[in-house]
Amino acid sequence: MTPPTPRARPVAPVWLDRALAFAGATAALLSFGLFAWLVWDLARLGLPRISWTFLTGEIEDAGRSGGIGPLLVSTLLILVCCLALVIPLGTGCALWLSEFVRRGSLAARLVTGGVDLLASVPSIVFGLFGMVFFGQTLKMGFSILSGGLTLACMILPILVRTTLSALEALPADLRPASAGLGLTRTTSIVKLLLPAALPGIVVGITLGIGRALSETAALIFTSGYSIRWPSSFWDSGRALSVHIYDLTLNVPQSGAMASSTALVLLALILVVNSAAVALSEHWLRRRHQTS
Amino acid sequence: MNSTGLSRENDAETPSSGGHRTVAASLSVSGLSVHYRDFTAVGGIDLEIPEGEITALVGPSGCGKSSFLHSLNRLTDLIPGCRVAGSIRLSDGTEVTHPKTDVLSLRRRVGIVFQRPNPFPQSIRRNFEIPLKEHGWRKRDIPDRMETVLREVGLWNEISDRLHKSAIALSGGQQQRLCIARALALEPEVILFDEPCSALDPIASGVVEDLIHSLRGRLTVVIVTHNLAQARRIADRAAVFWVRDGIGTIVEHGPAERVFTAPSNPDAASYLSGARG
Amino acid sequence: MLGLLALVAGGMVLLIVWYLFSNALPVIEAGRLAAFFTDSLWQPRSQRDPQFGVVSMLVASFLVTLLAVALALPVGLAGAVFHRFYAPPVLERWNRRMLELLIGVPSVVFGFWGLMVIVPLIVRLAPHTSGQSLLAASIVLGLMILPIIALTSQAALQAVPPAQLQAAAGLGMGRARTIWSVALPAAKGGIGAGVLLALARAIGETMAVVLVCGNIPQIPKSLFDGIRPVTSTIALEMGYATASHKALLFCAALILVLFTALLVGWLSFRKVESDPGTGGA
Amino acid sequence: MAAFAFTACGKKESGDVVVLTGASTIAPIIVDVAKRYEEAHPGVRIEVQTGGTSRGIADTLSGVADLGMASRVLTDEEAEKLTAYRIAADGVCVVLHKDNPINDLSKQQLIDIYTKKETNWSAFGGPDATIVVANKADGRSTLEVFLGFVGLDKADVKADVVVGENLHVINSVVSNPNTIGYVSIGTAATEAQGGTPIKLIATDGIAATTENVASGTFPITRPLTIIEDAETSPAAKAFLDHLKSAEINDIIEKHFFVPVN
Repeated sequence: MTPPTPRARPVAPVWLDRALAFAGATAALLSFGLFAWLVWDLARLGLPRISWTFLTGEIEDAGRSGGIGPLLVSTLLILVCCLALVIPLGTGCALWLSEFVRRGSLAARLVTGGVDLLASVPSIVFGLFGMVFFGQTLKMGFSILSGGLTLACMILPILVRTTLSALEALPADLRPASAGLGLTRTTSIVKLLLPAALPGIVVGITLGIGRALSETAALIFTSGYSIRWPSSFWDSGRALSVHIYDLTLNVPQSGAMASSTALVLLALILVVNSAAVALSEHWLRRRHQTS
Repeated sequence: MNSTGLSRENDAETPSSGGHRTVAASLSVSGLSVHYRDFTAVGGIDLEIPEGEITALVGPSGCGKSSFLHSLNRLTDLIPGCRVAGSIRLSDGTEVTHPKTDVLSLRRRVGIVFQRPNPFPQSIRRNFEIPLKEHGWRKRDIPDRMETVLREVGLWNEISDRLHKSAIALSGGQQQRLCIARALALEPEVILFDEPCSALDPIASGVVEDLIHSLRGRLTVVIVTHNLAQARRIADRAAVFWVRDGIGTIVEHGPAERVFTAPSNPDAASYLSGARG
Repeated sequence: MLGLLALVAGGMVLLIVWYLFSNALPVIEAGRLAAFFTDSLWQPRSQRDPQFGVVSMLVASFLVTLLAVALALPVGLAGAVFHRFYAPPVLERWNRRMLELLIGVPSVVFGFWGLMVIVPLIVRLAPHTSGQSLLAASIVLGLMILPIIALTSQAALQAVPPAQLQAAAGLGMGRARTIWSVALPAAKGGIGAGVLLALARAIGETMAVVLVCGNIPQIPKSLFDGIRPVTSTIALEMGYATASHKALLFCAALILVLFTALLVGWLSFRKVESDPGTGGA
Repeated sequence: MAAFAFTACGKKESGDVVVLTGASTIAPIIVDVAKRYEEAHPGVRIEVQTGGTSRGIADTLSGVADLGMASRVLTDEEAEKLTAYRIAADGVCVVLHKDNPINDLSKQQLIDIYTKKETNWSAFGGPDATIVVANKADGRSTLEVFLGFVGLDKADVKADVVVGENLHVINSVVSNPNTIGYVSIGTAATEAQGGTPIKLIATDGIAATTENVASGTFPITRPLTIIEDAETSPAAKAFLDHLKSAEINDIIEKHFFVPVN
């Protein structure tokens, strides 16, 4: 007699799993392939030009030769300004939404709605707005400062959204637990919630960094076109992405330099993102050791 | 319990009423050990789990009861780096630990209910549809099957009017009974309980305990519990886990009556008398 | 204090809308707003017959966005599922690095690459067209938002409570059904938020689209027709517009933002309505 | 970092800073000019910003910029408040793909093509392929001078592709060999020399070269101008005089434009 299995029908259609695995692998391969294609195209043209002098030199002949040194510095300074504003603003807003107001309340809905809408404002509008608001109304002129602040407005939604979902994904009993220990809300936020949500926040920051460093339209009108070594946040300084745009569409016979600059930009993103991740991990580890 | 061959044909056609058509299976464990990377959590386990009886696994925290329990239906596969050695044999000869064993049908035959109720955060109905469909139930048979098991766990009258509502809106005790019903719906032969009452209030806990007790005879039940009184009340057989040389193992097992009243192992004796652990 | 930050964050968009509005005011005061919806052509500087039809551009903006999401969502989501449930963890980590990098590729690089690589392919497919088309723009835009969708989906799948996956395993459910019936429903909210983010990014994208969409202000009849989203018009014309032309462009931008507000509002409202239960678990 | 920001907080006196904004075609020239000018005049800073001709006009009027760069002719209204100075000339020529056998198109042929009276290259002795018409976006000076030359209103032109920047036109031709477009001669010549598969087409038999633009024989040209309003600072005036002089001609030629002073 056959072993007594009450249900003879085969369980768990294996083909479905196979199909899903196949579709997933195809999709993963496709996105990797497209990315590799894009980077390969950049590298083929741009890699031979990259050298130490390229990284540190000044722009010559409208960008057809020379380097991108001042632009690297300007780009980093713009990023510093941007992050200095957007991190407190974004996490603060997300904290308020997740810890201080009821989910679905009118206030929360208005703020999230406003933030979501901000995400869909065309970047060129940010540029025009930043030029008038930061540049003229707040008298920052064409400067790294006004470029950074404009970018901050632009990536704010990314940070708020990711931080918010990181906070919402925290175990629900973390809050009563900290309240049960008699911690004040501030202590509980600073010592418990933020560290726990930090990996999620860092994801948001890395996304924001990528978006900020790749932005062109918002920066042409704010941080500007100057190729001088910046000496302060009040100087105008051309960002790498603006330079790539200018080379691609404005300076004939500079395709190779545009590719080199794009490669440097990618490398920069890699470095900055890794630094952000490493910094957060280091910080978390130190907390774990001391507490 | 031996009319299985007949009832099998009938299952798909008339899945309603009764519920006494499932087969219980016995489990025979020998030389079993569970390793997490370099660390051995459980070792040297030999245990007979007879069909249709309730076997309680007791012992202090961290002695490997849960690891052992999860190895019985290969849930240990989910843990990266976890390795199980030894033999677990179902009464039909299926070797649980064999790599070629169909894990999914194994888990249907050896169901599990966890410490924390874990219904899917979807409608109550979906909680049954998802696993039943996976195991080949026809769509039109599902409502009857769901009603049968919900009646068995005594939930039908409480929730039959909100089957389309989210399962996580139920109380903790209701959620746990839903999870038991969900496991029963698959007509398992063995059902494992991993401290099923420890996350519940005393009243809900009592209801669940009675429910488990009612499964006796129809199904083979293995229950991990910290509640010795509970184990005494419901178990036919008991096994006491203890950590020896850093490795969890069974130091005493046999009929519950004997294990609880006259343990031969000193560690087991002191644990059961409440002195240690 | 935090409320103040939230107020600033939420109010920023009002400031921008006000800025657009005040610049579009000359058009609105002149009572020419209606022409935006009744004119069929966009030729603001024609001496003979100035027209300000913005409908075809709005259609283009939303159509190209929709298509881009339709292209990127399956690929991004399937990729995320693959990396979460099938691939070894190392691969997942590398993939995430790659996607983060992809987000940082300037849009003009995507646009230029699309023009030199995608457009010729499309010309081969449809030899009598320019190749700069709805299809080209959708592909380029899809590629641009792919990393956003993939990353947010991956994060959402990562956040599915392990207890639920354990429950599924305990019920003997296979990987496919677990993914389909348990993980994806649980990650729905996070994926939706990612799609919303991608949607917004796509509607607002300028520099990449302008290079591959053909910039013909018309309602496309096929995938190979050129289109002109609102943002392209602004990018093409803002730098060279005279005062009155400028006001028209600001007005077009304002209309786009308001329409997007309706869309975003509707989508997030629906989201709040449809998942009141899933918060707990 | 903060200290360094604040020490530089007091913005430099506007006297020795000259801000120019405007046309992206002119900006790269002025950047090069400015670099040399700053070396010769220590203490003077030239800030160059782009954003398009109309931004240059608006910024000059509002005082944000001292001088503007304009690549189109000012409207009458604008000319009331602003003065434009030509610093260079640029020709606008028709470009085709290198593989297209056609080398010369007359004004009438261009009209036929741009109004879609003729839609196949075979009508002009080319291959049997649909002509893809690339037109420039509203407001671009190349559009205005080209339409002025062929005598068409914007509404008459039936384009398959509308493009903005010159290099966008050229790359459109590269990516689809059936495309016809028109661009700045300087840009097209540089690209063709550099190996990009395009060619500059003679118009009414006159070859599209910078020499022909300089001599005035090439029919389609546009001026590259610097604009100022009534209140120009002395430093800006000095820089403007430099721009109007022949001293910058080598830089203009290096950018493949035609000096006029």
